[in-house]
Amino acid sequence: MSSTVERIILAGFGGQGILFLGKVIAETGMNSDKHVSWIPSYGPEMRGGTANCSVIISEHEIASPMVTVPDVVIAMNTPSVSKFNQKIKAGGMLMYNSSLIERQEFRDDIRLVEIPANEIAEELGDQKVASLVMAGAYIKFSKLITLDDILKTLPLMLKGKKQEMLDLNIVALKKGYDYVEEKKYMFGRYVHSVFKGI
Amino acid sequence: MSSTVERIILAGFGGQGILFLGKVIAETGMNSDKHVSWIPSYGPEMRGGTANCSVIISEHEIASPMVTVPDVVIAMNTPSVSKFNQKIKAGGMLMYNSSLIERQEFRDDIRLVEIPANEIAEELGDQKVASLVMAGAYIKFSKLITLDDILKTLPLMLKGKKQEMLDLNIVALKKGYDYVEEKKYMFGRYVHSVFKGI
Amino acid sequence: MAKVLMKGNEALGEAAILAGCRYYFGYPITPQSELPAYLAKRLPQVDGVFVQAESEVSAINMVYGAASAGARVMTSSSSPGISLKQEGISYIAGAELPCLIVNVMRGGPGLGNINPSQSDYWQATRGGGHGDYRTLVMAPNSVQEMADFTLAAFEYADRFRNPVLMLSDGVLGQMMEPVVMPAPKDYDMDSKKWSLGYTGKDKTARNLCTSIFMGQEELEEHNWSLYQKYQVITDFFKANKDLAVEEYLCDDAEVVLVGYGIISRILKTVVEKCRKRGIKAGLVRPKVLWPFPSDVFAKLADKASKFLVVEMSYGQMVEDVKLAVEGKKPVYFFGRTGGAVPSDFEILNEVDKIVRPD
Amino acid sequence: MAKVLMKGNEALGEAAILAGCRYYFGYPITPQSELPAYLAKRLPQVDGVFVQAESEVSAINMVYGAASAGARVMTSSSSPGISLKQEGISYIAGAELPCLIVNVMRGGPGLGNINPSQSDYWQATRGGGHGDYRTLVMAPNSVQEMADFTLAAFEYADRFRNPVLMLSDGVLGQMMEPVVMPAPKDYDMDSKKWSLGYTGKDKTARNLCTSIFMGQEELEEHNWSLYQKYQVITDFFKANKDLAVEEYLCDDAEVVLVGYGIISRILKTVVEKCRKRGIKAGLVRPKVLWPFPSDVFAKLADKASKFLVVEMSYGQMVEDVKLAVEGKKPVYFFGRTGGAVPSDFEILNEVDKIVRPD
Amino acid sequence: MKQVFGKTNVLSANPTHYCPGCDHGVVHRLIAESLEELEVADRSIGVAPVGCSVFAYDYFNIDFNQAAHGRAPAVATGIKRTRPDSIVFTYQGDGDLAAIGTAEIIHAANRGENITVVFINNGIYGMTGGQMAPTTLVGMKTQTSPYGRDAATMGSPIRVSEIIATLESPAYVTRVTVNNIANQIKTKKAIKNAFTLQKEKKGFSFVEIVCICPTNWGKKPTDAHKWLTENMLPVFPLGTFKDIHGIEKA
Amino acid sequence: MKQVFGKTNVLSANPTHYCPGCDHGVVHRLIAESLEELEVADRSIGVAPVGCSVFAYDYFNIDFNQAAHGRAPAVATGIKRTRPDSIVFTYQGDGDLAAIGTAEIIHAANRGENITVVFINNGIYGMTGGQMAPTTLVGMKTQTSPYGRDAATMGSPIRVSEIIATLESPAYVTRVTVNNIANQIKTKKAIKNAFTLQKEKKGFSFVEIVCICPTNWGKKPTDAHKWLTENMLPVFPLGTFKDIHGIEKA
Amino acid sequence: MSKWVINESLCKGCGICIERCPMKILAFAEHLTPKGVHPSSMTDESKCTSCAICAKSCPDVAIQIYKEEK
Amino acid sequence: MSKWVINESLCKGCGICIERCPMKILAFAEHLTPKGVHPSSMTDESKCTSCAICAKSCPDVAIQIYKEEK
Ligand SMILES: Cc1ncc(C[n+]2csc(CCOP(=O)(O)OP(=O)(O)O)c2C)c(N)n1
Ligand SMILES: Cc1ncc(C[n+]2csc(CCOP(=O)(O)OP(=O)(O)O)c2C)c(N)n1
Ligand code: SF4
Ligand code: SF4
Ligand code: SF4
Ligand code: SF4
Ligand code: SF4
Ligand code: SF4
Ligand SMILES: [Mg+2]
Ligand SMILES: [Mg+2]
Repeated sequence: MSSTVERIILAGFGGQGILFLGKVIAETGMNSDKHVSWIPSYGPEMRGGTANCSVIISEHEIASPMVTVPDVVIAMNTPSVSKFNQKIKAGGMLMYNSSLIERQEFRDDIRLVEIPANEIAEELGDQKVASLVMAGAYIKFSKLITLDDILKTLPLMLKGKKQEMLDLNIVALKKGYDYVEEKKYMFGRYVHSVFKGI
Repeated sequence: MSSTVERIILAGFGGQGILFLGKVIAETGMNSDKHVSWIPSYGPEMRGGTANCSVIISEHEIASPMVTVPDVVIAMNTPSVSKFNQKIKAGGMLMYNSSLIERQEFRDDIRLVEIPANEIAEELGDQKVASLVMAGAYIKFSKLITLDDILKTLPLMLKGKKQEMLDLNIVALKKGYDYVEEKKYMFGRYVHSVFKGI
Repeated sequence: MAKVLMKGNEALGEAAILAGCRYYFGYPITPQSELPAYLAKRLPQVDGVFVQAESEVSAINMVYGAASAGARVMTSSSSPGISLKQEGISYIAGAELPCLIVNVMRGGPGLGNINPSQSDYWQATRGGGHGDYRTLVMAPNSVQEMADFTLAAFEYADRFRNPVLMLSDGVLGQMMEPVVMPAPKDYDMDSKKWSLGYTGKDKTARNLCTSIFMGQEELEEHNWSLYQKYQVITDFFKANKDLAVEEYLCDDAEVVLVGYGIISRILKTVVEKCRKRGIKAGLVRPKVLWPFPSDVFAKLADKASKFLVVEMSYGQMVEDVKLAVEGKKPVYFFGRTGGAVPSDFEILNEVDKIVRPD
Repeated sequence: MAKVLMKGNEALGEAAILAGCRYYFGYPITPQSELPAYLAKRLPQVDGVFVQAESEVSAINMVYGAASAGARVMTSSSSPGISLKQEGISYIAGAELPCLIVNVMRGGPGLGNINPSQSDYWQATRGGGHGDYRTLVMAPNSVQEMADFTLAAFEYADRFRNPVLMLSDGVLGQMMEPVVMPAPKDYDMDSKKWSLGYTGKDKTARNLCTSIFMGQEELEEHNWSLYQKYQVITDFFKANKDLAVEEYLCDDAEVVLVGYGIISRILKTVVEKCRKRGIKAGLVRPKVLWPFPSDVFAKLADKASKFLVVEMSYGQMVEDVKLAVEGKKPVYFFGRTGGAVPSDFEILNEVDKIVRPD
Repeated sequence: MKQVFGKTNVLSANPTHYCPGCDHGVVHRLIAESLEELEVADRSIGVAPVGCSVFAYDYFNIDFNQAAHGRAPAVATGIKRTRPDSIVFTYQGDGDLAAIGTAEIIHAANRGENITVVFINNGIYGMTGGQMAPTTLVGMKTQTSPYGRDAATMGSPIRVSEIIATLESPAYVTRVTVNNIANQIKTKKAIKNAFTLQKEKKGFSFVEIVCICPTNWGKKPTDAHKWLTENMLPVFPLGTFKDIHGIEKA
Repeated sequence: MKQVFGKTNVLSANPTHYCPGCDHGVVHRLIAESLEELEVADRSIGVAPVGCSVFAYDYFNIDFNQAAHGRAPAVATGIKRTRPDSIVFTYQGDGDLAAIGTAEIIHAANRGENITVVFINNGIYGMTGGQMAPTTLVGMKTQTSPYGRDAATMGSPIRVSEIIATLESPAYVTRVTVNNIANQIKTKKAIKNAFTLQKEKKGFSFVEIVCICPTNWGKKPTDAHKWLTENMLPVFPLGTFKDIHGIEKA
Repeated sequence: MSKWVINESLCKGCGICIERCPMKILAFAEHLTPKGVHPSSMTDESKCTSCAICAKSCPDVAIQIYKEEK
Repeated sequence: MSKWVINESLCKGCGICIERCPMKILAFAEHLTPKGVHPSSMTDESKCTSCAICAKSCPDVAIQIYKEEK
């Protein structure tokens, strides 16, 4: 990822909190004095179907907020992978929810990050925080926002919600963040072969 | 009047049969193999207010059917005179219903023809045929249609109406035609002075 | 057939019947009310259907329904009523249904008045409704053409599966001229295999009429196919110039007068008067307003030195002339509004100003 | 004020309140529904009125009523709903009432889809309704501008007694960006002496709101005064170029990219990429679509060698650019439809084709 | 000598453009007198429709809005919401209110807008020259029902008051006529009731007035009133369909 | 083994886009079965509205027209007048039919068009994400009534069947629901009655079905049916409001 | 001063006042107004009761009624 | 062959059939369908009366019912 701009597409089922996840990242960017934009998919496919959004965080003013060639795709379900896999910038990253997405022949010119988000969330007792797990994992790679930044923003976004709720979200975030650390072997520019090798 | 085209404006109160009068002239022209057009005033002023229509009879194809400078104005009431008097072509003709229109200072460069149409019609027992009286008078001056022509057309237009009705119309027509003959002194290019002298 | 003296509105109505149109849906409005009144009388005589809708919105949607079911169908209105039909027209264009929509233009904006006007040119040619679509727009200039163009309109509508808009005005609707009715056409509803309720024996799949294309690719493909069709229509009229445009004394014209509808009749008189005065004037009269006969103007722009566009508006078609002339020659404009039909004298005056600008 | 991350639709709603607008009448439609939803929440908090009308037709006529009574008032919709408002818009323009009409454009024609689109440009700028009238049309390109332009729109509307149309699209309505809310304006309904129900002490005669001018002279006079007003508006934006247009790297540009709304953002990226590749590209972005900043183009046509207009349609604004350029330089076009927002790559490709036509 | 009858100042001096004998004139006067008697004329705003009464604004000395065809109730909603202390009324014909404006009247009534609607039911489109209205009687010949209104394909007369009365919000719904002096007095009362309710912010009031259109019925005014009595009233029975505040008894 | 229940062929094989538990699916099936049982499917034409059922054409194996929002009754009029031997029905939501399409439904009913209208009253705008409909209950919170529907400014739920029943032409007007199997059977009967009348050219039939919108009500489907029973039915009483040919007794 | 005063320029000659006058003392005048109308006219004012039925019947508010003060 | 046949790809997991089955023999399955739904499943077909209430309740016509022929 460039150190001045990050273009992200986040995608999943309608109920997986994709749009909120995008907002958390964008809002964090904004609070860290970055330029940000967030564009949702909207319309009937949201009901039952898939949802996605595009987020940009940038050091500079954002000319086009449209993300056609994402640096990062965060995929929460299988259809999202098929939809966006080919669009990722060469050298970019696909971060996917391995709880719902099977390993397959991904591209070999991108970085792959596998996060069992639903399983981690389920461990925490609430499937709904799977998206926060992904957010945490993403932070690990971001050059523009930090775990600290997001920890400052989240409470602002959940104002009015119960404290437990906030706590749970924070735990999920950290779990995701830490998961990446643990699974160091997942890094590497071309991990495709790694999969094959496993 | 030119011998190849006659541009007429007919005007009066809503109920005076102005539009029908125009149609009789136009239809007669058509049946005599002339080119014709008929354009009514339309709209709310028709109710209670005044009605008028423009008729052209021509030996040649009619380019513009609009009559801005009429050769002839047939005026059935006073407002019609004020509205159209000034528009008549120099050397043109104002034929007016002297039963309802008082003699006044008309223009001195047009021919004036005074027809007591309502009185003649009333003599015939029906005010409604005043317009036919005017039609008859007009024919006298037309270079393009004749009394015979109109006598052929009228029955076609009143098809389905009672015979008495048709007869009455024809009588009115003839009365108008003849009236012009009788009142020979009314002719002359500039009759304004004649009026003054009377 | 014999000549009959008829109002433009009525001639159009009779011609619609001759064209095989048996369905009329409309709502009263001056100055076109003679048309529905005429058809209310005539249609039942030929087993046709006349429905006075509760509104213009409803009327255009009845047309949408009838057209989808294969009918030769029409509606008519005047300016404010046509504005109300815009959503429906966009649907009809989107679903590629043939029909005839008549606008007997009156003065606007708002309630305005009921006098003749030409201020709905943009609405007609640019699509007053939403989305990338086009209606074929015809502009008769006589009662005879009110009839003739109507037959052609139904043919075009079916041929291109596209709504056709007849852009008339208060004068043309209300005036009477002798008209020779064109020969009647046969029309068989089941000639449209795609129509709902199609009863032909060869019906296989079910038929569908829609303008929704939810996916981006789907809608883009649809938009593209519409666009291609509009090119086909444009090419058709380019190839059949006589159907699209009337040129009068243009060959040696220095100043070309441009006008459509009733104005073109006046311009003809003006041209004649100009010629008498030694001014080499010509006339281009688009009979079809969309697709606009741009190539005729493009060609003339190399010969003629000046253009004068006359409209009953403050200038709408003049943009199409300018687009066609591409700055090669000056394009002047003269317009009157509120129901004033400019006289030949006024226009002559404008020509004078242009030709002798001193 | 602090930055807030907000949707374009919501930013527009909040800005309307800051502009002193307390009256909203509308009907739900995607992709603008967040705007009424936002105002349904917010207006009651500031003693404002939110009414969900039974239809778009009704909504625009409620606006007509409220505006005639002196309100700062708005409505919003998306393409098909805007088509339904055309009669009402024509009335509002005819009666010279100020108001804000928002169109968050989606794909058409017909029901089309709910994706972003720019295919209502003609409808917006030429008047989709009947008659000679104009709406002032503004085209924001960011969430910040959705807010800023709204305040300006209400000012223009009142200043010129004319409806203002905000031409947005699905992306601008749905996207979130940080926005700094502009400072609130005071608004006093009784500042409009002409308003119905005016309660100022200096009220003398009774007030009237109408668009009917039955006589020919009357209506022509009215049309003329409207026409004059449109000249005033045009001159205003000519004199205040910065309000009407954004120019970017045009001074030495060989190829000038032209686009409005969200497209202009992409074009900026394209210009930057072009410059990196050594192509001298520039950008003209009209912020006001009517009156169109023609003089800017006319001037550039003497310098730049080529224009490329990009729209989410098959070409509408391109006509205005051509009219302005007057054939002096070639004007190219690239468009996508159905909801496809053309990417910088595609456009770059088009630029390449134009710049290196071999 | 004392004047026992003269023109109220709420009516302007302009002669109307209505046809001889047309009921529009009488109803105008009753409205003007009511506004005067209730002392609200200076804060009244009328909404004129498209129809013969399109120029109503010329005949009243009060603020007026001229609305698009059928949309007067929406326009009145906009005005009343903006100027809640005004007395706002629409004046609409049967083409305007019962055809193109069906949705607007029903929903304004249903929202319970605090406005008054005066509905002139003359069974025809007067202004445009006599086309069929939703309230045209079965069998009646008009420009667009030249063989008579056929119930099977064109439907039967719509009774708007009865429809409005099915809604919960309206405060007052009544049908009256001005075919004679006795009924004219009742009509005046109904109009005054309606404005009184509005003045007291008690909700939506609707006064349907069965009227003549001598011109398009092709009848002399005096015959038209007779025809109305014999033919219209059986189809449009007079009476009050809703009066939730009991103003008629008050 | 004998099949006692399977999918009728009048329904297509496409999975619907409706939310889990949405009543639209059940009503689709009842219509399809009725057309099949009456042997008219091959000459049936449906008119889909704008609303959640905008894609209805994907779910029926019959000719279909997708109409503009609210205009289905006008579109159906055009179709039926053109193809009088077809069986034409509209399928409309409460936003579509009772708000924007108020004029169209009332006048199609009043003309007595020989069509069938299936009216899905779920008290909300489903498709656009839960805005207030004319039939939304008082107090109900929606996207556009975030503080609950306030009867004083937003009006009370409109009862369309009762309005339609005031007209003379309609042959059959009934309100049913599918909140349980017993009521589903009655609904099927009502739909079949409606189509039977149309088949026999006996005029306009109107079947209002009180339905759930679990998604926008924010309720589980099973809870939604309970809520409907307890809250919607008291406001929208089930029953037949008009049956001029006595088909229910036949 | 008269009990019955008509503004002839407002009268459209509809005849309603004539028909409704309980005393049957109104009739169309012989003369025409500039609008071409035979206006309503009083034939016998002595019989007039100042009941104002005629005036209230007039759609054009052309008639004013006065009563002797007691 | 079963009396109770479900097309899982149609099931949206709304639970209506489960609630309405008079025998209370339907329940959500453990597994997820590709749509991410726990489909309805039969727990004890022997108790099934083939009454078809479940099938008729299903908005997605996901269930077919068979009955033993006598
Ligand atoms: C949108 C629109 N449609 C149609 C018209 C034409 N129009 C004017 S008045 C009118 C009907 C008048 O009838 P009604 O409302 O009954 O009033 P009346 O004249 O009988 O008093 C119509 C259809 C119009 N001006 N605008
Ligand atoms: C002219 C127009 N206005 C608004 C819309 C947006 N719209 C789509 S569906 C809908 C309402 C749907 O509600 P309803 O009719 O109750 O159907 P449901 O979705 O509840 O089944 C609206 C307002 C549109 N497509 N067209
Ligand atoms: S046309 Fe009828 S309603 Fe209109 S003014 Fe004349 S009589 Fe009255
Ligand atoms: S939104 Fe409501 S009505 Fe629409 S499909 Fe979902 S549950 Fe059904
Ligand atoms: S006041 Fe009464 S009595 Fe006198 S003229 Fe009038 S109606 Fe007749
Ligand atoms: S009622 Fe009025 S208008 Fe009619 S005749 Fe009597 S005075 Fe004249
Ligand atoms: S058929 Fe009857 S018993 Fe069997 S599962 Fe379905 S509802 Fe239960
Ligand atoms: S009713 Fe149908 S969709 Fe719902 S759970 Fe049962 S089988 Fe699945
Ligand atoms: Mg009427
Ligand atoms: Mg609904």
